[in-house]
Amino acid sequence: MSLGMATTQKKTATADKTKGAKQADFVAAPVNAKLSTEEKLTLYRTIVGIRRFEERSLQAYNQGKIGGFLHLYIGQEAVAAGITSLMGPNDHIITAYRDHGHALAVGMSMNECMAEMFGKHTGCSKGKGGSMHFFAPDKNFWGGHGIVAGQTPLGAGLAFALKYKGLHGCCVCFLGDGAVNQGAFMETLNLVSLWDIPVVFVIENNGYSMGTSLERSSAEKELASRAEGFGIEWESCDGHDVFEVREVADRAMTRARDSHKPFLLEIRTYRYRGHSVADANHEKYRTKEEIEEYKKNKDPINVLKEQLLSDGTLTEDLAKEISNEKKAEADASAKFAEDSPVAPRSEIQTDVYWEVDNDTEGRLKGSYFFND
Amino acid sequence: MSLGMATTQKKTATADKTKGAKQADFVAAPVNAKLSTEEKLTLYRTIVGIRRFEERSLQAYNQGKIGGFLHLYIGQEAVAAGITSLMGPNDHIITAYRDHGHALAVGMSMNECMAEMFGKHTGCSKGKGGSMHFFAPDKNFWGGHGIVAGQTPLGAGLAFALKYKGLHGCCVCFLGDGAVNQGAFMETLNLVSLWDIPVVFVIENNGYSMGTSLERSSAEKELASRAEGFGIEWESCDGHDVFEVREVADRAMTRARDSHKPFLLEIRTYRYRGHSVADANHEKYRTKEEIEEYKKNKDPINVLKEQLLSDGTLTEDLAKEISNEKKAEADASAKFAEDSPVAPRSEIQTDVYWEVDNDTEGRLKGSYFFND
Amino acid sequence: MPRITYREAIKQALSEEIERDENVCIMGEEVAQYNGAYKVTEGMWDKYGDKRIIDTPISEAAFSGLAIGASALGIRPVIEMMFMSFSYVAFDQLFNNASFCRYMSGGLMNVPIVVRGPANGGTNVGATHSHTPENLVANHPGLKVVCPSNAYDAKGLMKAAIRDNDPVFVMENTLLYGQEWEVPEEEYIVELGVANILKEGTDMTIVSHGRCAMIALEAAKTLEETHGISAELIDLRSIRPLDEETILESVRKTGRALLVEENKPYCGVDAQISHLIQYKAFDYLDAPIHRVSAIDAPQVYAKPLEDWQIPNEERIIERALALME
Amino acid sequence: MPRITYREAIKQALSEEIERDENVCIMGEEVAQYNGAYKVTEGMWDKYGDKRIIDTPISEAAFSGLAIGASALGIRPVIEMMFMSFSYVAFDQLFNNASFCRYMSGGLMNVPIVVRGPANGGTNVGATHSHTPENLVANHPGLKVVCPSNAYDAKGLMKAAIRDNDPVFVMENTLLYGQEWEVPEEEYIVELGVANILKEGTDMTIVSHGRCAMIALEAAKTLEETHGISAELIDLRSIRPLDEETILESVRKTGRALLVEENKPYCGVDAQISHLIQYKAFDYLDAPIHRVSAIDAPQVYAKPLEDWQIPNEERIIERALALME
Ligand SMILES: Cc1ncc(C[n+]2csc(CCOP(=O)(O)OP(=O)(O)O)c2C)c(N)n1
Ligand SMILES: Cc1ncc(C[n+]2csc(CCOP(=O)(O)OP(=O)(O)O)c2C)c(N)n1
Ligand SMILES: [Mg+2]
Ligand SMILES: [Mg+2]
Repeated sequence: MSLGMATTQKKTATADKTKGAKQADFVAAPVNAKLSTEEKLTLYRTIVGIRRFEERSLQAYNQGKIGGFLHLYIGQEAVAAGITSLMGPNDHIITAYRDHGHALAVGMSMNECMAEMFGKHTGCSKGKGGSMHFFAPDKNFWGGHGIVAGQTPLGAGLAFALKYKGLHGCCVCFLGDGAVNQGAFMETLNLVSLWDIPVVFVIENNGYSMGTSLERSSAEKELASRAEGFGIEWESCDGHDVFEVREVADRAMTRARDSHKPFLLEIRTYRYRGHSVADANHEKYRTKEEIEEYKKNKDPINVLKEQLLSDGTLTEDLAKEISNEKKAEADASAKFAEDSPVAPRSEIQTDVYWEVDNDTEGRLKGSYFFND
Repeated sequence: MSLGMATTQKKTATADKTKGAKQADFVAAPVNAKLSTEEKLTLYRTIVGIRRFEERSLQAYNQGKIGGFLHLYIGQEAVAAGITSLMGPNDHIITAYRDHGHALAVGMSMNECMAEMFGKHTGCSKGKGGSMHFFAPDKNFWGGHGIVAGQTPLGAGLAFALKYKGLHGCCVCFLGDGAVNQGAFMETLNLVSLWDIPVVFVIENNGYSMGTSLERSSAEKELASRAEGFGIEWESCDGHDVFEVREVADRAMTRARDSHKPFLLEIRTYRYRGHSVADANHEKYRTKEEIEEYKKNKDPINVLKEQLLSDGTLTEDLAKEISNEKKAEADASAKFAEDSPVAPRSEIQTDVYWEVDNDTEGRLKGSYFFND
Repeated sequence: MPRITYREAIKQALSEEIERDENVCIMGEEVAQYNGAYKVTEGMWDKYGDKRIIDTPISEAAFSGLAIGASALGIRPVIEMMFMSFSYVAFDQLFNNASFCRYMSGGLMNVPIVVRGPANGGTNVGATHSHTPENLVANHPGLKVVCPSNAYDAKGLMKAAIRDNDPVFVMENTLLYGQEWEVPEEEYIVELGVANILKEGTDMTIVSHGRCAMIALEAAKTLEETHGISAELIDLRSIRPLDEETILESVRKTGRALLVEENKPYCGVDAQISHLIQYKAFDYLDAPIHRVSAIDAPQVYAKPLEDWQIPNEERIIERALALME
Repeated sequence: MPRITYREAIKQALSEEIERDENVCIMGEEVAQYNGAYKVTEGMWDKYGDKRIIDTPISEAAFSGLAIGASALGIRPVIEMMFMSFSYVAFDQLFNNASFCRYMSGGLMNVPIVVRGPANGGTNVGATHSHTPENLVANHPGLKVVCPSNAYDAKGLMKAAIRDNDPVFVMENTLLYGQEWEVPEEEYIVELGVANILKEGTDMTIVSHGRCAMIALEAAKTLEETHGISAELIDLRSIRPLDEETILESVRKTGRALLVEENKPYCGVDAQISHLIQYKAFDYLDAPIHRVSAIDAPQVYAKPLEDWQIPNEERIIERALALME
């Protein structure tokens, strides 16, 4: 449980399961060693930004400004930040409903994200999707999906398209530890292996699916090892240190791009909050101590901060400044969202059909809607 | 490929994969050694009976007496015969659409089965289910299911009920090699392992799902090894020799009954005919030689006949007599089916709701059907 | 009579049936240790234990199918879909196996399961979590479906559903869970297939089901008080079986029908009710049958828009007035 | 004009579109090396190769979802469901993801896929293989669905579907695959949302779709010749979008409507058409709208019973006569 030791499991199941790599090894790995000071600070900004944004959204939710569900990513930020930082122009990502981190990490603005949660017309999805459905295809981000594991065949499809078009890229598809037990995901594992599809599935294993611990949902605890039954390479690692995430994910993504081979990556992480804000009793199915242990020793912000302080990238002052900046940005986004209009009622029936929205001549015959 | 050597793969994946057991070992195994002459002859009668029945049904199909699909089991008979012969009073089975063998093996009459295919009121399902949907709950046989892998959660449910009721039994659920790639089956594997459900899944691996060879449908060829990702014991064996089937299945079923643990058994077998009778070009996706090799060296009837001749259970005369008997029984069933009436039109709307059929007082309010 | 919530009424039904019949068990995601995502099963795991109250992994197809198989051997599983919307990932199990096993076996197998869970919009959770699939269920002969609009019906219909020997879907509503109604302490059953006249009237017949019936009730009161229109309000309660007679009798009296539901309009339940009325009460109709359904688009997230998308009092009254013209 | 089969017409459409647009590809079980379970794609794998004609494992959810994801990046996959009935195991992918991704992204994503395959009964294959889910598709805004009744429409609608930027279901029919119709050699498109008047008439309007339209055509001829009843027959072709005007215009002329379809009645497509007609042409109706649907039960296996269960000429004529009374 201490920060000094992380264990990285590899496919070779017979290999020494406790073989660990020092955290320092990850920092020194080529993919991390080559990072400029500015790039490292960007990683830090991303992680802090997600945290401040979500704290602000929680406040808005509690004030009744945000409705529906609010699934916070707090505690898991290093995963999205690390992986998106590896994305090249032809790399795409897709995730589940716990999507704020991924959205901000690919560069979506706090304004459009906050406004979406407020259900405003200025939201990234015009207020039609809400917290679970952030989208930014221009940033190669394909959502935000509410049905557990429903996004996994789509992720395979994005990767299929890259290969079909001869592009050198991959798709990273995120899912939770509970999602591995949906049939659609398991079917997809076989398909991408059989067809050599350049998709990297990342199981963000935060130990719980709602109130159900991993032990109570999956018969075999090393989730990524299921990959073997489908002839897929896999690896598992910790997700508290963004450098560890980058080091491991870089290999998976590079392999996918270069050989079109899928990869199953399990990243152990932790969410501090309940499953959603409605999950108020999350200290019932796990201990306060467990949560505190993670906050104290494995917090993605603290872990990265320590490292950047020690290598001189960051100073306490700069850290404070970044935090304040991000807090201000989050506050501003809430104001932006608050001040934005809800879409007019007529917008309920737009964005249903492409052909209708684009008013295509010659193809728009007949009735499309049936309220009378 | 020779009959003298069969390879039985076990869960211990690191163990010698080529470790073989002599065919003689299976005959000598306690579960087989204890068989009386009469019991051995019953096995033979079952296998021959299935063959003669299906040959007769094929004739009827070609005469246009049987409609829809006809999926013949010819070549696979030792699997159903071997496993059903192990069933105790609390053991249940369920299978897919290739169900004639299992139906006859549990003791359903040729008459009710043939009549079902003819769509007659005297059929086991009154002509409502057809070839894919034979049922005999009184013989612990729960169908006959047309959607690939759709029966697999049901099989788990039958086993769940046994455990719930404290009965010492298990459910054997059959599926094909193509069915393993349906999500419902893979979800079920996790569920039965997590919950300790006494179900034995038997993959009847005949090498093809319609025209698609195993190599083109599953990324990992040793299908049963997927069990490991779910913490389930598995084993694979050949299915041409009924004694081999019995020896291996007995261990799986005993373990399921005694410990409630699920088991995944892959039995390599072969169908001589096309996927269904409509699959006339089945020599396009596999070679004539491949088919001939199986017919010559691995035919379940021949394999058993050799063994029973050599141990004195059978004589050539008796073999001939059994074959003639079964042929006569099959012919008679076709005549029975032919002579039977189709159900009256009013029967279209029976067997839809239990409460309607049983005309339950106090519960039958409102309209149940909506044709006017 | 004590007033209890819709949630509590369902819990009472489940608990009473669990105590009555040892074959009744409940399974679903988070139903046991977590007490249910919507707390419908709160306290039941503590009381009845692992055997009767069973947490499942997120594998709706597997546990739905498992329930069907178990029911063939006499177990009577009540499965909770955390949202009825999630039946989409178990569609084949529920809409082929649960509905047709009896038929395809010529009546040899039957499937006494209950599938329950919330099926409603109005809670800002977006298109994939706001399905109201009672129309899809009703389309499949072999299945039954009820939509209780209040605590009394919820308890009575749930008990009927559990005792029924066919597969029954019970469509609940998250917006009703916390609302209270009078529910007797004595045991009772609400039979399937019997509609409830929530309000008598003479000028028009409003047919509705689920939470919409409660909204229609408010609208009917306003129509009476503000517009002097006397609407008779029928709460279907049961969609299949369907109490055709109560609907037809009312329309024969009033000559006008307004159908209100949360379904999307194209092939919603009310499309069928509309056909039924015009077919069997054609000569009694003084005006075309009007419908108020969800505005025809995927469910929108933004609350003010969703509140307009699903039927509300304003939209009902607007249509009712148009119907009287 | 050459006469070609319905099967050949579809193959021509697929081949022409594959040649026109390099992003069009076909995937499904047995579509490539096996030439298609119903031989619709016969010879295409030989001609277009592995990249364009793709065999899949029996994983409908996975390959449907994969097609959706690929379409977001500009691929235009045509997925074959060997039977449209098998959409039940891919229901979430098709009825949540294909239908709602555009909406939930506020229009940022669109899903130009085609889902095609046979959706019909009448072939003795039992309840699970005989679904006609055009009503389920039409119920979901975001989806489109067409049901070609003949080779000409099959080709023209398929081409329109592939070029359409929304998800379109094309419901084919195994009983039509071998039948021939005249199909021009020149390229043409049949637009979605345009119904086809198969026969003009004055006494009643028959509305139908898919193979039922062809059966209704025979029935309409018999009605004219034997009973002196002049029926106008409308083949909807497209279920959503729907050509309401053609239906309404006809009913305004004839005053009577008979709806014929293979759907099960409760919330079948014709429930919606019935509502539409009575709502928008109420004053023109001289009699209640009648329906002929599949007899309301799971699809039966026995051929003589199934032939009676799905609409046939006899049942149509019987109802038509009742409608004229
Ligand atoms: C098919 C389906 N079933 C159930 C749900 C309800 N649900 C939403 S999230 C969730 C838990 C998922 O846990 P996990 O995959 O571990 O992801 P995490 O929430 O931990 O990020 C459940 C059960 C759903 N959205 N979709
Ligand atoms: C969900 C579903 N998809 C497709 C089919 C069509 N189909 C019927 S059998 C079959 C092949 C199954 O092969 P396998 O599981 O190996 O069983 P076998 O026929 O060899 O016994 C296919 C594709 C179906 N019935 N259900
Ligand atoms: Mg989790
Ligand atoms: Mg096979």
